Amino acid sequence: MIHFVLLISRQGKVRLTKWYSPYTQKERSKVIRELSGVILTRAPKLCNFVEWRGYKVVYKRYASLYFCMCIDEDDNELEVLEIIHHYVEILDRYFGSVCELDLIFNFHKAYYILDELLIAGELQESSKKTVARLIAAQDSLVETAKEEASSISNIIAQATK
Amino acid sequence: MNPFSSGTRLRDMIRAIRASKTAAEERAVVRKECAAIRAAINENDQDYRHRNLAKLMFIHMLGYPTHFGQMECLKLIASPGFPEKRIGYLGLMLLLDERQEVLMLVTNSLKQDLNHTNQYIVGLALCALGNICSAEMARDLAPEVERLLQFRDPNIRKKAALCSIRIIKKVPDLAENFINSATALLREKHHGVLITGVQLCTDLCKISPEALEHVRKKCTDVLVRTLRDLANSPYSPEYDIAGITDPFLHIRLLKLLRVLGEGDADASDSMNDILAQVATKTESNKVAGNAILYECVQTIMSIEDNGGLRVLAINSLGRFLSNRDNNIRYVALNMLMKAVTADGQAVQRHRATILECVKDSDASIRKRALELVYVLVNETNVKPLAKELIDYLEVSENDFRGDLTAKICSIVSKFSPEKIWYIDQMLKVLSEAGNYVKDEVWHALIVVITNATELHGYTVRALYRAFQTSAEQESLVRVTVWCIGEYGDLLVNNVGMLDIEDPITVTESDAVDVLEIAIKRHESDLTTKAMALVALLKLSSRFPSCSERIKEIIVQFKGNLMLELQQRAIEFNSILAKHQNIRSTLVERMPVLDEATFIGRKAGSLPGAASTTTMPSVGI
Amino acid sequence: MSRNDSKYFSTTKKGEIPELKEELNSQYKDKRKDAVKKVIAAMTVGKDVSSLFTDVVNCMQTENLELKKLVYLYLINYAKSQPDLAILAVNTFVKDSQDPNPLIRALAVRTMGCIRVDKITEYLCDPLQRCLKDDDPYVRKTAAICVAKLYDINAELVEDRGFLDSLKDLISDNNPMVVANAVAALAEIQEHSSRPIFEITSHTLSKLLTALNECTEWGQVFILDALSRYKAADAREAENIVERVTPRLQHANCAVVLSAVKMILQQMELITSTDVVRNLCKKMAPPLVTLLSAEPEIQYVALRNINLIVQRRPTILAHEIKVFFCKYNDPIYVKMEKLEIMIKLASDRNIDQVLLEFKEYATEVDVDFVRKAVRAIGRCAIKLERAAERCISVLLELIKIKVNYVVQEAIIVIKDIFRRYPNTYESIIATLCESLDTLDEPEAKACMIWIIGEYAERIDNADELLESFLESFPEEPAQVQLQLLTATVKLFLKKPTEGPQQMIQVVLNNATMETDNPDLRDRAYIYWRLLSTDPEAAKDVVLAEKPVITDDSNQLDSSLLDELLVNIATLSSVYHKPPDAFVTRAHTSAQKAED
Amino acid sequence: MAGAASALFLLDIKGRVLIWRDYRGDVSAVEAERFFTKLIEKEGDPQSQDPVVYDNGVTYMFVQHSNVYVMTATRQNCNAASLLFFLHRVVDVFKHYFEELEEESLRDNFVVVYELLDEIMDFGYPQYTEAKILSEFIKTDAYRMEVTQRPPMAVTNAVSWRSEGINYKKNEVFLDVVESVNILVNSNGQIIRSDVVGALKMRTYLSGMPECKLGLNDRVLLEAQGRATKGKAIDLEDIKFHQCVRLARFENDRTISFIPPDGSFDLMTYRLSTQVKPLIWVEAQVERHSKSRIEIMVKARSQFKERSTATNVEIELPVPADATNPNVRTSMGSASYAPEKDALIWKIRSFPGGKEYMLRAEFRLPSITDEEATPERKAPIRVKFEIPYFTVSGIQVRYLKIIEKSGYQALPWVRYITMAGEYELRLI
Repeated sequence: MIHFVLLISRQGKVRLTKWYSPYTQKERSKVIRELSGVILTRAPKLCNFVEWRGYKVVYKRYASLYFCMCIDEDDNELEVLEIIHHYVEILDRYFGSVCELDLIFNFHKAYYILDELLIAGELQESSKKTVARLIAAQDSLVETAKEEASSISNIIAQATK
Repeated sequence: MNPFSSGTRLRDMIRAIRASKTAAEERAVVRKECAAIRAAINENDQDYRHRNLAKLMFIHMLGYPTHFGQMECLKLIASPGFPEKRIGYLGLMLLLDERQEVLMLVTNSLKQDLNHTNQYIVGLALCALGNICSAEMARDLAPEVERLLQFRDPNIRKKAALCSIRIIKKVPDLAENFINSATALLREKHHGVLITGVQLCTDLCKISPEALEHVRKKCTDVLVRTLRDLANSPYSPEYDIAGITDPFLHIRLLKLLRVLGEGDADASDSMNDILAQVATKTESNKVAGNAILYECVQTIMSIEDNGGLRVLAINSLGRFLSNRDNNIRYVALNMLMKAVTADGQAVQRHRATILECVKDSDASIRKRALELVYVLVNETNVKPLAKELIDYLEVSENDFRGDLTAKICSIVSKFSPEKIWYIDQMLKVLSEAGNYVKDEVWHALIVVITNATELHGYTVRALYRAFQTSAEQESLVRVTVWCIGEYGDLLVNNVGMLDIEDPITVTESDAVDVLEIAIKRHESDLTTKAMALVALLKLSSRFPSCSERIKEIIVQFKGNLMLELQQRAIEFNSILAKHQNIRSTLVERMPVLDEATFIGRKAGSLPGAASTTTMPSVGI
Repeated sequence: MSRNDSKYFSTTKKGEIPELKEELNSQYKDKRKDAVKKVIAAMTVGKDVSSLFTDVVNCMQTENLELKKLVYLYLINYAKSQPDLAILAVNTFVKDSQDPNPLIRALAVRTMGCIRVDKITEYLCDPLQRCLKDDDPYVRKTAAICVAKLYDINAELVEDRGFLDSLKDLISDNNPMVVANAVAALAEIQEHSSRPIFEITSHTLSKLLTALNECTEWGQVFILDALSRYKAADAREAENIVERVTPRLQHANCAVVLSAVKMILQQMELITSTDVVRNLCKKMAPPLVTLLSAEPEIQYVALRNINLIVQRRPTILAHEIKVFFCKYNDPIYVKMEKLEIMIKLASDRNIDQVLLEFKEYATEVDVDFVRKAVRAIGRCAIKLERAAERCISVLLELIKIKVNYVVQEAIIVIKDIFRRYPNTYESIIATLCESLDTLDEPEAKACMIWIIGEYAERIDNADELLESFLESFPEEPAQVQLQLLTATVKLFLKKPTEGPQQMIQVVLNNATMETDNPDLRDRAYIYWRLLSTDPEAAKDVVLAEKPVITDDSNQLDSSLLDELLVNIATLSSVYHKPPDAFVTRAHTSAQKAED
Repeated sequence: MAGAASALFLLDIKGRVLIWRDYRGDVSAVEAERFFTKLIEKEGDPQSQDPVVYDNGVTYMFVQHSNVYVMTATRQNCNAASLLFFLHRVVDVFKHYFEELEEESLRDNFVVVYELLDEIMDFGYPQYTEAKILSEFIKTDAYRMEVTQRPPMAVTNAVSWRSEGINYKKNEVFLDVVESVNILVNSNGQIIRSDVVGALKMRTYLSGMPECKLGLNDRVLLEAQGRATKGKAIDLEDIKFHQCVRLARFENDRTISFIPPDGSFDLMTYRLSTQVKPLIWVEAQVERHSKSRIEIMVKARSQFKERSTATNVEIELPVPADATNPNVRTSMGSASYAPEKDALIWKIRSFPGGKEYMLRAEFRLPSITDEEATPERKAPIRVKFEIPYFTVSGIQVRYLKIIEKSGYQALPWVRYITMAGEYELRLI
């Protein structure tokens, strides 16, 4: 099971955190501090796994961003690397050549996508296409609602002119 | 009029935060923003609720308190529209977790949304429930989720499946209720449903023996068939990763098969063929393929024995180990660890390579390899392996030394062919990394020393020498101090010389010097000093010539602030001053703790020694 | 990972090195300069540009000072990895060391000294010899330091080529900066040599004292530090020296002030006139106090030093305790040190105010600080007999708030108070016993157990209380086990009834058979033998009267204090440890010789 | 006791090396960086960490400025005071050069940074930190090396802080006497600390090498000269001089004589620890009406003579971090909520002596409390103010003589002002 997902920039800034197991706020920041200390300082050619407090953290660097997932000791590390990559590819497709700034200013979208990929720390969908389709459908629901709202307010505005 | 109501846009806030140069600057921006949000909340501002929550999520991610915004999530969830609910649920999952009381307030909304006509809203509710529900909520909402396992849309079914996992983990009693609907998912074609269904069944089997039995009986064949179809499936662009169709599904199927095969020969038998196929046919030059192989090997090693398959598996691990990719090597070490119990001999063949991994530049690999070496050591190979590890100790990084010394000591004590070798190795470790050695280790060493009567002289002399060069290693100092106290007489008279030893000249006063240094050194800790006091008492009896000097040293500690030192000094001083007649009785050689019985008792195999004690009882 | 992941989130540049190589060999000056800048930029961000060595060195012969400096910088960085190529630079170095521009002469010799490559070092000797006698003081001051560099690389060479004498000559240089750097270099060389190289005679002393008035603030520090090793012949000379140094107390640079304080304290040891001493103490107090308005980092060093100074000369700051009261914005490390000094300066006169402060601190939020404040109250009780009662009542007030760590900290100090004032405050034991089951720290537990054993005869249910710990005996840390052992023995000796007898049997068994801790076993066997051979003697031994403890918890032992006072302002005084406890590289060249 | 730094590091906020200079080759950047990032990570807030730390044979000392750490490493028994003070001077030098010392300015100017690191320290010994003089021969301009640079005389001169040949059309000196009142009042309303720190801040625009002599109403001096001192003279307790002042001369006959640097500098600072009556007294009463509503009532009183007036008075009143919507009324001035300081800030533009003003504020707290919140620190009330034309000590500049061989007349201008320094009143 994936206990949490972290996205940390090379500068140590947190870009996304998702906790599937309960951690207090204090523990969370301690975890982040500890792990960014370990992971950010690891040399490039080393393996993508660190053992940590009886768990394993699988991480992968994409340019300036580190994607990290904490899993149980007997989970399949190699598969988790694939899951990370799966997520990255979906992000890339969604944002169209994704960059760190996309994830900063549209952090909520990164979360929405993650929620279509993982629930309860387990993989939900192996088709990138399906994820993309589900996100698109929900985005358009939001768009429609917005348009309706603005047309209503337009109507009101017109009426009260 | 509230001065903050003009709220900035989310984007602008993020910009302002990013523009901060220091933590203090960032804190100031965030606090101002939070104050504005509190004001808006207080005014029940609906237009910007959505935006304010988004801001709070960002702020929360940076680690600032956002408790005052929790109720906003609930309000958004309770509103009718999808956009509000979407952000509301996201906020709920980020700002709250299962332990907050506030969470209970959302149960009703969740229940309504699970029954909503809009399937996306149902999806949101399932996702939130699956990610953060508490046991109480799990109980309340389990029937809804179970029902949704049969929902018309597969995307809801898969969410419900994962949500069920959370529910049965929180409340294992509920597992039974899910067995039937869960196994039904195994016959689906939709990959998402299949993946989540297999996962749900795996977790069910782990939690409930009943489920395990059921799935094993009813589903093994289906699963084998599904895996075979998958492994032989033609190229399918939607699920293809590096030429393999849906490795995620592969892996989950293999995992469930492992659970089913473990301890059941029939089930194991029925999956042999497909495992063999996966193990031989899977492409191994990409991560995805290796991930499958890795999982497959694990399954082969875990299910009931089939000689041929195991050989196949261990061979592929050998290939893994010689791979240049560190990830693959790491995983191989991990697997070899599991293979040791199944086939130790086969793993021994890779010993040299594994030993090299202990010295790898990658801490993760080092750690794995060390664990593995540890289980590979036996009576025949302990000498060369211990030497390698001790040699490496000198150049190893400080961070690694704690682990390394613990393992070396454990190996050495477990398999040492003779005591003198054990003692020699331990002295090397203590002199090199005595500050990293844990208490159990030097305690155990003293037990061994005391049991080796013929080596007492040899040991105390070796320690005396080691102390001259490595007096900064605390645990070495302690062992030295203890042995000099106990065997000081053997030290000064070169008693029990071994052929391999050079005689040394140590006077009684030299021996007392060691204790005095140990007790007066600024760096010595309380234990070392306290031990030195006892050793001094012993020597005052063994070396009458130094008795006066020792008394003077002891007296200095009578007013010591440390309780333990003061108490000892007072007692010992009183013995030396007023009860000379019993002194030698008090400090005669200490009864030896019998190694075998003590270790046995520690492991719990022997009953307590209270009744078998040979000591005098307190006769009063 | 054969897939090309770099396509995500990234912008990569390729072929940087070949491109730079081309630019470095450009025919245009400006382009070459830009290229060297780029090389240095790459070096700065940690890229390996050592492969461009020859190309960069080729740019060295230039009139352009900025470019020259950059090339030199490059050389300092990479010469070690390319010693054979580094030789290429020697000619230019030697030439530059004779340049008409003093800036370039100094630069050349300064840089050569930084290149720790033997071959280069050989070529350094002649230019260095010349520069030590240069007309320009800027070059001489640089050369002076360079002798120390050379000594660090090759001590023998320095001695053989007579650099030490040239360096000593510079002490009489007419330029104060040159004098100061020569002093720094000599002091360092002396440190690493067993032979007397830099001995301060009364003649050099007066030269240095003169230079002191004129050189830069940093130079003043070198000189004062070197002079603090000087042993004056008699009280008179000491007074004279002090008189020349006291004006430094008025310097705005706090390092100058602290070094001056160090010197004065050293000389004061010789001064016999109490008037003079008193007067000096009076003079030193204000500058020491003023150090507390410096930046927090400086305050920290000052406080660590003041801690030492008041141990030797308690009167200096006796009336200044208020300046050590903590301010809201003081960093925690400053607050912790201030507390230490407040304890040292607490007296019957100011204790009420001090207690109010401690009480305030004990309700703060920083756990370590709160603990220290609680402990401080106890330590004041131990120190000031007449105030003990007031201190203890404050402790009791704090215990009543029932914050777990406050209670535990209080118990730890109260056991010392009991030992300091026997038979005075034992009435509070009952209150302490109330919190027995909340103790979870070994030290507090051990102390509480000790209290129960020590006062077993006054605690009605002492046996019950101790018994409650026995079950977990095997799991307790050694510290607690040892106290339990002793306390049970005491209980048994005081109340030799059936209950305690059973308890002692259990404890002795546990401490001998069920543990492999040799120290615990020794303790137990000695008790066991004692009890079974001669119970009367046992009483006499175990319950022997204790001396009342004194308040030296805070005092360093006097030989260590002496050593630390010589080292005022240095790291040794910050760590409160002698230099050899942490200095790890005293003798590079000596070591090399051994290897 | 000899000892010098092994290297000097400029690190970013996460502890990674931006630029460093290796002076001795015995501490590597990797080693230092690894240690320091660990330290930051462990402590979370490095400001709570001792500024002198030992690790594995190396001592690290550091100061923080903006988003940069300036750090030295050493393996020897260095002069810690000197090196830490030096680090602060390094910050000053960089600030002089780049306006702001921050990560970006270091990156943008790395060439100059390297040049400076080469000049201000040699082999780990601090050498020269007069920014103004340094900038005469280490320049940031693009065209800087057109003329061959030489070391300015000042670098090695006894007068190391001033270059020759300075010329002004109009020769002027501005002298500000600034006194800061520091006060600490405990929660019982007792004044537990109070002192005054004064500074003579000078700005000189003088040609050539002017000799200056400053006369104060210093009791020691006036008594030595046998003048009547009644009422006018003052006792200056601890005087610190800028390095330009001849200390030995002052020790001899209390004359303050010097050749000033060009531009602005602090000529001297002094301290007075006599108890002063708090110039502005503040009392606050806090009432919790329910779990979610709090009221504070504050009284502020000026306790100086009526003919003086405090200006720009700012009273900072601490409020809980999650307070909402403070509702404030004041009898004078205006108050605003400053969430970035967790405080309510009451500003009174002009506060004449002998007056009393009131403030009453009410605010709400959220219904959901932060379960994990650590208890909040008890912040004190803090006060800022300025009182022009007034000094607590009564210090007076009797004369400032300027003599230069060219014989020009220079005009000295003197101003006096008192302001709040660390002015804290602890709340109950």
